[in-house]
Amino acid sequence: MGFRDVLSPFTAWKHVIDTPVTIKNPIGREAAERYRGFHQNDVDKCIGCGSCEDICQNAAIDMVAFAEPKPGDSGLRPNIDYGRCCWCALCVDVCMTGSLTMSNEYTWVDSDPDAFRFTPGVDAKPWDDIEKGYQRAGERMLTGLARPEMVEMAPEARADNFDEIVAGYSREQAVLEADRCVECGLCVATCPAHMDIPDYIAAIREGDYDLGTQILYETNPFSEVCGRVCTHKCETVCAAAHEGEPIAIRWLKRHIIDNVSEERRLEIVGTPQVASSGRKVAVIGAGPAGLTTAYDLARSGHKVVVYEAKDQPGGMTRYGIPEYRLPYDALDRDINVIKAQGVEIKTGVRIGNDIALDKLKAENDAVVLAIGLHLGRSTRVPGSDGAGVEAAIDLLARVTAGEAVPVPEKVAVIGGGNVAMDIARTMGRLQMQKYGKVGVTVTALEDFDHFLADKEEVKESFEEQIEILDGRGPQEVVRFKSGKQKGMVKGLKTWKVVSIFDRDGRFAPQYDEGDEVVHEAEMVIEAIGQMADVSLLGAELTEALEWNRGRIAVDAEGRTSEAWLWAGGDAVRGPDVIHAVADGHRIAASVNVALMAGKEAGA
Amino acid sequence: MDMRELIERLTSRHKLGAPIFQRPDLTFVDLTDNDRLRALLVELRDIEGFTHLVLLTAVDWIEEGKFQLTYMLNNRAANQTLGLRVYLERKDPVEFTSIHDIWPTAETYQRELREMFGINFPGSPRVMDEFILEGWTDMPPYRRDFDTLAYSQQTYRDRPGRATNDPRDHMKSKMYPEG
Amino acid sequence: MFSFNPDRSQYPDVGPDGKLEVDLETGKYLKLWHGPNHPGITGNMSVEITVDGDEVVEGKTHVGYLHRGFEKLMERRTFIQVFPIVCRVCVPEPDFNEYCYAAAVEELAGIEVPEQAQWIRTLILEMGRFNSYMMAMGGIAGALGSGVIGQWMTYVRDLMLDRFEEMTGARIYHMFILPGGVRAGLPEGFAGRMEEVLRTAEKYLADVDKVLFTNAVFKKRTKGVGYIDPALFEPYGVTGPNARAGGVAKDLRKDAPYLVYDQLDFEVVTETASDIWARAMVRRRDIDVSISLIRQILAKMPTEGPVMTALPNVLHWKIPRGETYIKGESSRGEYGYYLVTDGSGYPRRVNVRGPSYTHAMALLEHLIPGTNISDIAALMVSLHTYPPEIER
Amino acid sequence: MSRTKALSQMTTVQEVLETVAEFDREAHGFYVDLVPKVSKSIRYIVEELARAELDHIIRLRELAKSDDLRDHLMDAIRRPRVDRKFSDAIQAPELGEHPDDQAVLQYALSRQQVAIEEYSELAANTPPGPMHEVFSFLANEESKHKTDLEVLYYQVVHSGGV
Repeated sequence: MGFRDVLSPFTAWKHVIDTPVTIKNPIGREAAERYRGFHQNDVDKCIGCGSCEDICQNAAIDMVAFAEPKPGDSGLRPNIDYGRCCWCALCVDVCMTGSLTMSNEYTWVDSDPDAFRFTPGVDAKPWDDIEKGYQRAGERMLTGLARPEMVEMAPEARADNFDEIVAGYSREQAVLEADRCVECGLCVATCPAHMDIPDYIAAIREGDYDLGTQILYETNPFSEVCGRVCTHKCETVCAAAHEGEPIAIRWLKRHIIDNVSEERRLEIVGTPQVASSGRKVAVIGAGPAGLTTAYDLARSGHKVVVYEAKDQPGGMTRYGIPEYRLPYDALDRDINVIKAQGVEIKTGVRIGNDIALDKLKAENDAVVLAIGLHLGRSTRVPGSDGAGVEAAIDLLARVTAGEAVPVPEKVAVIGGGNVAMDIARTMGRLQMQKYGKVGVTVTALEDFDHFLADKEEVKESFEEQIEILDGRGPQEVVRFKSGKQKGMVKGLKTWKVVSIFDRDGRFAPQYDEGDEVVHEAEMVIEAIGQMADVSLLGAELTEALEWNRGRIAVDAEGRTSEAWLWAGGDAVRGPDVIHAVADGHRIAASVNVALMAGKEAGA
Repeated sequence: MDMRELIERLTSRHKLGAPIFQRPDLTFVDLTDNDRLRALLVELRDIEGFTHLVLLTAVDWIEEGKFQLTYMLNNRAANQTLGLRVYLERKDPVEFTSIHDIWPTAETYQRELREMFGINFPGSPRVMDEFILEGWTDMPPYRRDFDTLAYSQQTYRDRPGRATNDPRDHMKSKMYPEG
Repeated sequence: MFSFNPDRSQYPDVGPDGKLEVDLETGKYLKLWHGPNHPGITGNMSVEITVDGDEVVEGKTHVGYLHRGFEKLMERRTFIQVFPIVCRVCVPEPDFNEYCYAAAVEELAGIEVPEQAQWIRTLILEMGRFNSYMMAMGGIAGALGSGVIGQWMTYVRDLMLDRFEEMTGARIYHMFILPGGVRAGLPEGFAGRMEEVLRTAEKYLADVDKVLFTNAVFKKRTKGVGYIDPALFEPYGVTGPNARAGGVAKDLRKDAPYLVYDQLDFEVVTETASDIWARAMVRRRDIDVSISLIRQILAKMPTEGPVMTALPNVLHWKIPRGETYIKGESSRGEYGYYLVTDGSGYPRRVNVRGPSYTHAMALLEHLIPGTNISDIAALMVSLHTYPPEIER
Repeated sequence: MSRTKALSQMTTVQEVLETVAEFDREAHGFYVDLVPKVSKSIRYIVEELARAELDHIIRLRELAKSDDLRDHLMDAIRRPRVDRKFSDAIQAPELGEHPDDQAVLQYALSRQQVAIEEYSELAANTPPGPMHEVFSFLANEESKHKTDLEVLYYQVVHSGGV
C-alpha cells in the first residue's frame, strides 16, 4: 500500500463535470423494436381458437364474446388481465393465425385497476397501430406446421387396378399428426354430424383406440367410409390451416378404425339395450343417410327395414365412389355393425316398382326417404343425345356391379368435380388394363383456381396420366357426318372459358369463341351434376308434397309436409356423405320422438 | 474415468441397480441397500474423487409410495457427475441417515428436505429449524399431495368479473344448441 | 484490524442442538438483525447476528422473504409454461435458468438446437454474467461505503440492458431462450452497438481500478479479511469465483465445456489469497474475460440459418420418464437444473441448484463467528449471493 | 300483317316500346300457362320466370308514362337488326308438353339473350339523351336477369359440383 492508493481514488472527481446519464422523463421513452409491450390483436384475423388462453401460464387470458360465431371462428376474442400477464409472449408465439402481437408500448398510467383488463383490438388503445413490438420471428414453432405424408401406392403401381391407394397412417404418423391438434374444437361446429373431433384425436395420442371407436360411433356409424372419403369440411376451418396444413382429421378418423378389429368394434358398439317398442319404420335407400337413420332407430328399439333398389347396400358410397378410394370390404364393415343392431336390409327392391309406396305407408309407423341422387345430368349440347355419350354416374354404378362397360381408347369427360375425377380415373384404369395406356381428357368449366374437385383428386389424376383441361365450356359432341363411322362420336368441341364468375363470385361464364378445340374421343362422359329420381313418389304425392327449389321440402328435423314421411340425405341436402349421416341422426331422433309419442297416445 | 468400470467396481461391494448412462459425463444409479449409503458416499468421495456434493434433493413418487433421494456427486478432474438415488418408504414419519458430517453443506439440504418434504435427518444441525416457511402448519408443501391451486384458492380471492368461454361449447350454444 | 483467528474459547458453548447457548440476560451479548433490507445484503435475506462488543460470535441466516415455491409451481405447469417462470429464480442473472431448463428439456425430449442458437445462448449468458458482475462490483464497493462505483456500474449495466432489450424484447426477464433454441436472431447492427457498450464499460472499469482497487481504504478493509480456507471448498460446495479466489481454477466453462465455450479462447482467472479482496479481484478480472468472450462470439458466430427447432405441439407435450442435470458456470459458480420427468405433460420435479444455496447458508454461518460487525456486509457481498436461488 | 309493316327500316320509339311490351306480355302468359304443366318439384323455376316478366311489364309501363319519355315517343329510330329474331321469340317457344327444369331454363336463357341484344342495339341507335339512357338501362336489366338465370342453371344442373 502506498501513496498512490491514497491519491488514486480522487480521480473519481473527474466525473463531476460529466453530463448526467439519467433519462429526465422516462415516460414516453420508446422501447426497442422487439419489445414485449401491450398486446395488439387483429380481430379480423383472429379466429377465437383460445390457444393463447391455453398456453398462458398465468391464467391472464379469458375468451370473451365479440361477434356471433361463424364457421371457423368462435366469435370469441382474448381479454387480457394485465394484473396477471408476465409479458412472456407465449400467446403470440402460439397464435394460430398470427393475429396476436405485442406493441412496444409499455408505459400506461391509470387510477382504475380494471382499466388494465381489456380485449386487444376490440377496446381501442393508443398503441393499436404501433408497428414496432414483438412479433413471432418466423412461422409457428410451437404447434407443428406440416402433416406427415400419407403413404400411397405409386402411380405406376395403381394405374391398372382398383386397389386402395391410401395406406392409412402408421401409429407413429398418427401420433405425430394427432399431436398437432390444439383442441380448439372450431371444427366441431362445421362438421355436419358435429363429431367430437378433438376428443377422438386425443384418444389417438393416448393410444386408446377403444375409446376412439366409442367416440366415433357416438356421432357416426360410417367411420370406415368417412375416414376415407369424407369431404372433411372440418379441415377447411381447422385453426392449423391458417399457417401450415390443417390437421388430417379424416385420416386420423380412419386410423382409429383401422386399429380396431371388426369383432372388437361390435363389442364396443354393442347391440340395442332397450326393449322393443313394437313400432315399425321403413327406410327407402340404403345409403349413409338411410342406414344411419336405421342404426339410430334400431338402437332405440324400433323394427327397421331398409329397402334398397340396387343389389348391395351402401348407396353412392358403393356405386358412386370407386373401389380404389373406398374398398367395398371397408364399407361392408361399417354396414355389418349397423346390421348387428337388428336392421334388416332388403336389397334389389325398388319402391314404386316392386312395392308401392302406399303399401309401405300402410304397413309402417313411419317412412323415411333417403334415395340419393342417382340420375346424371346432361349438358344437352348438340350431339349429346345418342350412342357414345354416357352419364358418369351410370358408368360408375355399372363398374361396381361388375357389368361390362365400353372402354374405348379415347374418352372425353365433361365436368370438374369429384365425380368427373372418379370416372376419369376409373376409365383410365380400364384403359390401362385393355390397351396398356390411358386416353382420358377431362374438360372442366371451372379454372384450377375455382376447381370443384379436391386438390388431391386432381393431383392423383395427373399422376395417373389423365389430361385435365380447365376453363373449357362444352359446345357440341361432334359426330362423324359420313363414312363407315357415320353418327358415331368423333370428339367433343369446347370453347375457352375466359372467366367463369363475375366480380360478385356469381356464375357468369364468358367464352372466347375463337379458342375452339375438338377433343378427339370415341366416347363422351358427362359428369356435370346429378338429380334425384323422385318418380317413385307418383303424381299424387308429388303434388301433395311441399317442395323447396326442386327438392322435397323438409323442416329442421327432416319432416316433409306429410306427417308419415321424412326425407333426407343427398336428395334433400345435396351430395355429401357426412351431411347424409348428420341427416340420418336428425331424422332418427325426430322419428323416434314421433313414434314414442304415438306409442303413448296409442297405449 | 470410465463410469461403466466404476459402477462395476462398486457393484462388487454395494447393491446397485442398473445404471443409466444419461450422457458421457452424467450417470444415474440406484442404491438398493439404503444402509450402505454412508459407506458408499465416503468411498466415492475419498477413493473415487467425487468430492463435490452438487445437490441433494427428493422426488415424490406418490403413486409408488416412495420418496427418491438424489445425491448428485461430481468428480471435477474426471468431469463426471453421478446421481446416486435411494428410495424411502413414503409413510410418516420418514427418516433417513444424515450426511452432514461427510459434507457440512448437506445440513442446508437436509433442513430444506425436512421442511418441504417432511423427510427428517436426525442429528443434522438445525434440522428442525424453520428454513423458508414460518408458522407453516399444513403438510410439507413440496409433497405431491399438497395442492398449490387449492391452497391459493383458499388463501387468495379471485379477481371479480372474470369469466371465459370454451370456443367449442360457445359455438355449440350459439350455432346448434339442439344438436 | 481485528484478528480473524479468534480465541473461540471465550465464546458461548455449543448446546446439544448444535446452536450456541447465548444468555442475553448477562448483558454480554446483543442480538442484531442484519437485513433483510440492508445495503450489505444482495437481495432479501437477513443474518441474525450475536455480537460481543463489535465482535460477532454467531450468525444465523434467515431466508424465505421471497419464497414463491417456484419448483412446486413448475410441477403444475406444462413444459412450455415453465419457461416464463424459470428466469424469476434469479433476478440479476436470469438467463442461466432459461438455458439450464431449456437444455434439460431438450435432452430429455431429444431436441436438437440449431448452431446459431447455441452461439446466441452463449452470448446471452456472457452478457448476463457481465451484468451480474456489475452489480457485484457496485455491491462490494457499496458495502464499504463507496457508493459512486455502484452508480457507475448501474449505468454500464443499464447500457447492457439496452442491448438485452433490443435482442430479447425485455430488459430484466428476457424469456428468450426457449426449449428448442432462441426466439430470434440478432437485430441488425447489434455488434456495433454492443462494441460501444463494451468500450464505455472499459472506460468505467478503468476508473473502478483507480478508485476501488487502487484505494488504501478498500485494501485495508478487504485484504486478509473474510478468508475462506480452500480446504472448506469441497465440504461446503464452494464453486465459481469464490473458489477461484482461493487458487482453485474451478470454471465449468473449461472443466465441462457447454454451448460453444470449447470454440472460444479464454483463461480461467484465479487469485490465491481467498479473502474479500481476492474474490472482488477475481470478479473484476472475469469481467474482462466476459468482454473478450462477447467480442469473440460476435466476431465468430454464424448469422445464417435457423435459431429455433420446431417443437412438438407444446399444448400437450409429454416427455418420457427420465432425469438429467444440466449445469453451467454462472457469475457465482455452478448453476444447475435437475429435471425429473415421468412421462406426463408436466415435470415431476425440478430442482434448481443455485450457488448461493451453498455459499450463503452453511458456509456463511461457518465464516461469521469471529468477524467484526463492520465487516459482515463486505463478507456477505464478497460471497456474491442472490437469495431467490436459495429459496426457489 | 302489322308485323310486316313494323319491319320497315325506320320506326318510332312508341312502336318499339309496344313491341317489347308485347314480348314481355306474351312471355308472361307463356310461363303462367306452363306452371301447371311441369312437375310441382320444378314449378318454382317457372313461377320465378313469370314473376320476372311481370316485373318487366310494370317497369316498361312506368317508363312510358315518365315525362322524359313522353316527349320522345314519336321520335324516329332505326329498327334494330335483331328485331326479327326478337319478334320471332314472342311466339312459338319450342318446349315440349312437359318440359323439365333444364329445358325451361335453357329456353329462358336463350330468350334473355335475344332481349339483351335488342336493347343494346336500340341503345346504340339512339343519340345520347334520355332515350339512350332508357335503352341502356333496359339492356342492363335484362343482362342482370340473365346472370341470375345462369346462376340458377349452374345450381340446378351442375348440382353443387360433384
